[in-house]
Amino acid sequence: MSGAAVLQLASQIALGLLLVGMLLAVIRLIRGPNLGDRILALDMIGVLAVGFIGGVAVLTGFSLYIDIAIALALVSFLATVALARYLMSRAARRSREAEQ
Amino acid sequence: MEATPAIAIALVVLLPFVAAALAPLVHRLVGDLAGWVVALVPVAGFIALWGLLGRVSDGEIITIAWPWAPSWGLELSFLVDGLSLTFALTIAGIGAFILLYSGAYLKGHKQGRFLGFLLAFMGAMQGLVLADNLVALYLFWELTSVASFLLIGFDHTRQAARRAAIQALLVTGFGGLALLAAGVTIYTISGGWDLSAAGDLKGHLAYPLLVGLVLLAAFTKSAQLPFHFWLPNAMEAPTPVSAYLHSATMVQGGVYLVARMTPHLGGEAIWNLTLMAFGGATLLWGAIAALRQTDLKQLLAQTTLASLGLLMLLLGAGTELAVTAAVLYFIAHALYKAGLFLVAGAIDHGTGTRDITMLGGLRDPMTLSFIGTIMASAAMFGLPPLIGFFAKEEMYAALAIGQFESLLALAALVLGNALLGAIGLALLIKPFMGQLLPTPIEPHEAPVAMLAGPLVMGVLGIFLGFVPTLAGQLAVAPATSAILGVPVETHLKFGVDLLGPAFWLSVATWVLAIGLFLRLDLARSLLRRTATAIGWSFDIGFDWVYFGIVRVAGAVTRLLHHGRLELYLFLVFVLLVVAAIGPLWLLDGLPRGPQTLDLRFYEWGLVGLAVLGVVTVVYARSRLFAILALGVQGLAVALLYLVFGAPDLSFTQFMVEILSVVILALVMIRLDLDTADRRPLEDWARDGGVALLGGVAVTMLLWAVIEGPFDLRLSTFFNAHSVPIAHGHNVVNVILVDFRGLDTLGEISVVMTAGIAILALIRGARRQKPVEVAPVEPGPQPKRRAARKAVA
Amino acid sequence: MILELTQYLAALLVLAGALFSLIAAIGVLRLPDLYTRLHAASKAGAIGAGLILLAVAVASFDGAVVLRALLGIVFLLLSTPIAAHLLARAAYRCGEAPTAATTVDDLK
Amino acid sequence: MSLVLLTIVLALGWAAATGSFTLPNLLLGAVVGAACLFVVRRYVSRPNLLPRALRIVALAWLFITELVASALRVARLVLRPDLNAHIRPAIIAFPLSVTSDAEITLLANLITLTPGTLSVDVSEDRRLLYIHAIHVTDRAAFIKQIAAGFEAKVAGAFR
Amino acid sequence: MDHVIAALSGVFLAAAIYLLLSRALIRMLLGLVLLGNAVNLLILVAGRLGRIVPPIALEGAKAPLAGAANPLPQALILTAIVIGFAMFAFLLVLAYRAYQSLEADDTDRMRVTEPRGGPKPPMSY
Amino acid sequence: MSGAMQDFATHPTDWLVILPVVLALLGGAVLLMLREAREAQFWLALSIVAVIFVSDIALALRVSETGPVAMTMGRWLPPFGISFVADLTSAVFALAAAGVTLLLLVYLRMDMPDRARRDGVYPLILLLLAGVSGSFLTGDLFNLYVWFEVMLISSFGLMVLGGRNIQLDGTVKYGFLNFLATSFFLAALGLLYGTLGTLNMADIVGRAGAANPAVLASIAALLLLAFGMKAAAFPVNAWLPASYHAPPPAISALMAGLLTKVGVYALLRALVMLLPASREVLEPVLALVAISTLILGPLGAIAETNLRRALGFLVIGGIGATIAGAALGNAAGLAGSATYVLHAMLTITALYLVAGLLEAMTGETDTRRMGGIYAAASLPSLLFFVLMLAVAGVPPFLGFWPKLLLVQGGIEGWGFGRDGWGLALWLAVLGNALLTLIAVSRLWAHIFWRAGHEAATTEAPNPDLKPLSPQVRWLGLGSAGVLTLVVLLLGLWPEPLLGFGKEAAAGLLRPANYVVATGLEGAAP
Amino acid sequence: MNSLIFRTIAPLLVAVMLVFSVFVLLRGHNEPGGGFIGGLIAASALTIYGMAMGAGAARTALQLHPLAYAGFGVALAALAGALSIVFDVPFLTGLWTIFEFDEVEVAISTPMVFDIGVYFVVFGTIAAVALALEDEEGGA
Ligand code: NA
Ligand code: NA
Repeated sequence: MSGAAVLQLASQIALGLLLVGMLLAVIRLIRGPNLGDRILALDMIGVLAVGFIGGVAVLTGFSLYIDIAIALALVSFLATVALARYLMSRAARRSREAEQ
Repeated sequence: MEATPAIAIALVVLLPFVAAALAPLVHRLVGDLAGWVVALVPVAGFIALWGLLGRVSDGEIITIAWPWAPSWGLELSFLVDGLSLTFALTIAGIGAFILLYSGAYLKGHKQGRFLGFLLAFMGAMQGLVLADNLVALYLFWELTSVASFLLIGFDHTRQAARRAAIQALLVTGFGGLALLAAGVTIYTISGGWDLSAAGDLKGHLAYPLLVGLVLLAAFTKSAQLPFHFWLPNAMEAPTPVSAYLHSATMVQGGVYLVARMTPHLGGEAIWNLTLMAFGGATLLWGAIAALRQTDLKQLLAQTTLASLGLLMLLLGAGTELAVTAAVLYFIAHALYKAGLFLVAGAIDHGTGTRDITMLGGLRDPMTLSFIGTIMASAAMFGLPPLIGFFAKEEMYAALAIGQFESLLALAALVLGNALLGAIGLALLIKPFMGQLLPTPIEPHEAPVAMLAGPLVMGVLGIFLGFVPTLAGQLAVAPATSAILGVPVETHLKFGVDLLGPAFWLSVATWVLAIGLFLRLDLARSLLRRTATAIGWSFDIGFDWVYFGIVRVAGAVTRLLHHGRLELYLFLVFVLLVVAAIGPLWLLDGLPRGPQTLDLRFYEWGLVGLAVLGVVTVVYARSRLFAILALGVQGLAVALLYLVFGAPDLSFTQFMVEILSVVILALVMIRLDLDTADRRPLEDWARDGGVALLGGVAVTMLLWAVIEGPFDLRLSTFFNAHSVPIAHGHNVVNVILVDFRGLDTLGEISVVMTAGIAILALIRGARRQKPVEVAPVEPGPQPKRRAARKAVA
Repeated sequence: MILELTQYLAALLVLAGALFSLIAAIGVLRLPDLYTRLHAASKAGAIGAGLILLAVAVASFDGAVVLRALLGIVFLLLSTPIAAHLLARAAYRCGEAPTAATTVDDLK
Repeated sequence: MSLVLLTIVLALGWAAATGSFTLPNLLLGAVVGAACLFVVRRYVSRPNLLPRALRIVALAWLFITELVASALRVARLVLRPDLNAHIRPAIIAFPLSVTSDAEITLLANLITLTPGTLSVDVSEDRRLLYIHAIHVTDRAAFIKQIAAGFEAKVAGAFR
Repeated sequence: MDHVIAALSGVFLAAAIYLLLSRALIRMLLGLVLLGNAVNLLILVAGRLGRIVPPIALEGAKAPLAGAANPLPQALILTAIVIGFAMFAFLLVLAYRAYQSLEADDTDRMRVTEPRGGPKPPMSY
Repeated sequence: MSGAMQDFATHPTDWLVILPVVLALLGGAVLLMLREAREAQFWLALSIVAVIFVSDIALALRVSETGPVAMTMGRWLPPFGISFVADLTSAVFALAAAGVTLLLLVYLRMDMPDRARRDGVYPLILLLLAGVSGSFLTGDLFNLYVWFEVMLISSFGLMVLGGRNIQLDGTVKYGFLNFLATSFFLAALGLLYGTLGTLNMADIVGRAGAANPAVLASIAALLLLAFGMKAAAFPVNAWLPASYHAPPPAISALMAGLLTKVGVYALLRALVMLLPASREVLEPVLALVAISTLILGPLGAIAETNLRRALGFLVIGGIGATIAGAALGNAAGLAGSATYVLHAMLTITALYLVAGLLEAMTGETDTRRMGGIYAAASLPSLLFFVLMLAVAGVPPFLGFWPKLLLVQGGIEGWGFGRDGWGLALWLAVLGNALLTLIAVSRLWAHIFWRAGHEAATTEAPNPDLKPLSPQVRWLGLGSAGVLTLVVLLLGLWPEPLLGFGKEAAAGLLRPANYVVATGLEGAAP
Repeated sequence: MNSLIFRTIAPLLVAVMLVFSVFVLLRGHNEPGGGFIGGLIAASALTIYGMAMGAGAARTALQLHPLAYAGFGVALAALAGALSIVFDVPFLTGLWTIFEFDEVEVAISTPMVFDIGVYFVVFGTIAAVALALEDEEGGA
């Protein structure tokens, strides 16, 4: 098998694995049980999507897609931070409300 | 000094409007003398018109046209013939006295507005009778209604005045629309806007429609049954208005219209019989209703109804004699009725009451008024040699020969004239003869400005009676010719034909009138009891309709504008379904559907992920959960873009989708989470149903689109020229910044503007802490959740 | 030849990366509480994505791409632990209790 | 001082990333880097990174190898059928001896990326680092291991 | 392939409609996002799908590879995404403000402009 | 240049077609950068809009002399680049929009809270004008979508300025429904691209004939829905009465005067000029929409007690009139639509301005508590009276001429028996006139003639009436007065209006000149 | 967000993200990217900065009000298009000047300036919104 063919096959398999991973993460997202778990699941899906983009880049040979992957990593980090912040402020509000 | 026709028309039609605009200024400058000053306007008009009289009585038809809207074939064209000149002279002549009278009548009041309205009305009325262009005719027609609205509502703080004004406006406005429709119909048939060029319209398919529309217009304006009720109510207006608009001029607009249209529409049975039937009915109705009244103005208003009916009846009869009678009667009526109204005003002014049963013996304190009334009542009673007598003779002569309808009409005429005669007697005898009765004000004579009109008009009525041939030559015959569309020579001469049936019918009328006058009180109480027993009137009917419309409007508006956004949206989506699939279905354009499903496994995987994400968004119980699921579908869509060869899209979608989640999270920090979808079950099913249909419908449409051929030439062009000319390898980006850079310029403007808007919103929030209380509106308030305060 | 080799290497890397990513996802699904799940996500996730980026770099055979891949990996390594830390911290403050199996909890 | 150096680093990174080490491109990279650093200027002047660049690179290498090991271990763990039997999580307060923000941060990140540990929080007084560990049997040994391992290396890299 | 993605767009649309009818502002906003995605997919499909080859001319090439995806719909969608995002951001902050000031995020209870049992038209002249 | 670019130099006056948009955008951007210079903002905004107004005049003159003017951006050949095309319809509408905006800026100055200036009222107005001008002048369907959105987002911004509760509630309804409308438009134009392969309007004219009529009809129906929503046609007009009275009067005026008109304009362009065959298919739908809008609009105004909300319903009734023209589809009817749009831009805006003055005098928005203005203030009364007659279509005021054209179009469409829809539309136009007359005369009686509150038993004057301050009198009455004067003069001397209507209808029915001006000679059908 | 770890690492991340955003902006004409995406990345960077250091610090770092950047962007883009008037070509015509340095072509073009305008608009607007929302919260 030529290197190119192996690479094709490997990247396709990789895409499949990543998709399965995303499915599992979505299950976690649905099952929760807490908000933190769901945020984690979304973060996980973001990271898997970074991998997926890489996989597509390998599959097609358009290595320029790597920038998309980087950017996604950047913003999905931002999302997780924002969501964590949301959790935090909810905690703060709950304690405030409990005091009252 | 003889003015050219153009200058005459300008003086007659235009000058009053200019004067109207200046009237408040004039009043400010000269005070209570304003009436004298502005009366010069109709005087000038009268003189100018008088200069044309010779040419017109020689049979000439003068037309003047100014350019107006050439691109739509419109000219501001006027036509002076016997008919229009007769009306125009009447309007100008009486108008002068009315303005004079008004100045005195409203002494010490803010007259500026009032005189302005009167002048504007005068210009409009002159325009109405002189216009040849159908659009101009309608324009002036409506302007008379508008002026009338303002004048009836002059005493605007009283609801009765407002009601009368609105009633008059709506009834005449309703008829006006019919006139507009008729005018446009005539234009469509004849191809021109000038009525004089319309020719004979009787053969056309639309003839019955035209007759209906024209008569509707005429009947509303001239207060024919069943649209008569507004006219008595219009007596809410100050007396000069009643005298001028609501007896001598504006209400004659309908009569004028019928006369003007007779050459084009008249002669057919449908035209003649309708006019005679409605005219006759109105004549009797008004005359009988007048018997019931004790208020001088009401009494006069009802007799005006009768006279208008009488005129319609005569025009409906349509013979040369009948039309001549109509013209004569029009002149006579204008003179005596305006005079009577003015005297009524003088009495009101001089005694403080208009109730005929409270008045008596005024002949000594108000001698001049008494003299004016004698002349007017005599004309109304139809005594020779006043012009009213000739009118009556003429009409009896016209109808005494002929078929059943004519005889029926004749009977109505005799009865009507007798009733009017009785009232004429009552108007003279009740207030002026007998003993002086106590009145709210010590009776005193009105100033000369108020009495000039009645006296001069009365004298004129007598004078014309003595020179009927002259009147016939100058006005009556030319007017009759214009109405009949064929030249007519006058046959009027001074004298009484004692052998003709007309005279004996006159005698019968007088006898009947005197008899009725003697039993007036009985008749009045009888009629009043009847009216009470019926308990309904056309006037009440107007209220039913008016408030019915208001009520329906309220109900419909509350039904449609309920304020529930979800229902507004629901409707929109239902329409979306209909729009997307309806035409496709009706025109047999439904798609074949997919033939193969050639997706690669990872494409299927992404589709599945997207669907899973979407379903999760929908079913997520907590909102943050839903937001996270939203992120999932967004990522799936972005990845789909990637595998379909759209990396830029994918890039953007990632960023935007995630940033949406970020902003949602930032905002959600401040929102108390609410967990459940609060929809009741039936809503759930309903919404789900329309959602499903919407999805299916748009999918079908999209399928139908992609199953058709596709032209890629735009993209072929972009692909070909991106690198060589635009120096860019990424075609999508080149489209964004070069080929279609303007889209992007708009797009970034949207982004920037969104920034401004959002900041304005957030600043608003900062200003408004603590939470402001919503303005209290009637109706039940939604329950408020107290916990929310802590959040904000 | 070198090209062929890099292709095999890239294939290996991409498979390894995908596998790690999948395992991280399995961990996220299977582990008992948020804190333990974060372990899987922050380690295996970062590694998985990082390996795939590396695979792209290797497969591209292009210095610029390699540097960008390294940049991406560095970024992942910087951001992933911080995300995990922030999330754990927030969840804890929010009162999300660790699994009952937890032996010590000094934060209490 | 360090801003200038960071600018140069960023310019080189720029040139590398854009794949063109030409003078205009380097200048552009410097301009871009300087502009971006300008935004965050107040915070980057504190850690004086460059003199310890080599040690930092060494640390980074350690970091990556530990990371791979950690990932493998987690992978083995989550694939076990009897997963719950092999974890004994704990949240442990680790007494910090490093004091600067940079050191604490670096340590915390390293801890997160290495086997079975995750930094949850730093106490208000910066004395304690709360670490979640996935499997702890001996608390004292756990603390000792981190103090001797990563903390020492981080301290070494920065002093 | 195109038919499936078209149907996917339909699924998005259906979900969007369902959410937009939910009366809860935040859900409605999510519906707007889904609606945007539905329309974007629709445009992509309407311009006919291409497969994985982007419309980018490689280094030295004068044009993108044969079989590259249609670039125009992509550019249109890009613009639409950005605009949709701006609109979404505004409406989101608006929802927040409405919630804060009107104390309701249920559209059924947001009735300031058209209050329940509003005034009846006066029966007078 | 290699057959991809235009090989002729751009004539300087061709720039007139894009200048309004560029100036407005630039102006908005610059004003945003100068947010701290409060006083300068006004003068800058005023001068920019004045320049736009002058440039629009020049454009209208140029178009009326030489026919449609076009510029295809980026020097690309049409239909590949985005074309801006001004025919007389576009040019005159753009001119009216700029004129109205100019007066509104003056009006707004009469009581502009400092915070509104801080919140960006001037940039927002300029951007609104950019969106409106762009919508009128663009010759590209997707570009039209973009300008719609510019318009929409700036109207959002204007609508929430000040942030009172009623504004928030109104904007929620306005926002969701209008954003949906633009989304439907976007979907429809995506589908149209998928069917015809082009976005350029002139190009669509040449290609629509060859496409699947069923698909085109469905797309046209979607466009009708989208533009109908934007225009506030029944039954998708609920957002308008729910929102237009919420912001301050000047802002209401701006929206009522400009926004729905753009929807109507787009409707006319799309259904009459671009997809005439589909318009014929949809004629019954258009007719039903027009008839119900014609009747229900004024009914709402009759029922309403909030003055500006009542005016909103009058706006809706007018939309019915314009759609009636589109439903008739003949020259007179379309001329009626085009002139109606122009009339409404001027008259409705002026009415809102006067309404704002009335609210300032009475401190009320409820007609039941306004009363007494007729006796107290002549000039506002006069302005309102003229405008209310204009809106009711009473001659010689402006609104009469469109009504005349529509009545004419109705008779022509009806043809004394050929087409029942023509008759129904004809009757509905007349019915609308009567109902509108009822509505405005009621407003007049309640606000002006009645002495005081509705409930008050005495005829004593309204004690709550406040005289207008000199600032308000000059700026407010001045700007409303100028607009009213235009309404009056155009009514008395209708040749410009009717000439425009004739040309506009001809342009919509026979777009050959439009197509040629765009640069697509071969494409004309 | 009062986390020492986050606050320490954030400036570094932000600087890298900003550089990356400019990179994405400038090569957008040839590869995926461009002003819009670059602007979004820059705005994300600023948002992270704001979350870590507080909105006040982010505002200080920006010197001007973020919306002024947006205004500048629109003005820049519009002027890039309006430059065409000088050359008798239609609005938004791409004008290119290519300099040669060391055998390397450096192109300056109006589409590039236009794209930079886009970058500023997106950056300024999103940053403005994010910071305003951040201010509202006052940092949790
Ligand atoms: Na774009
Ligand atoms: Na309107």
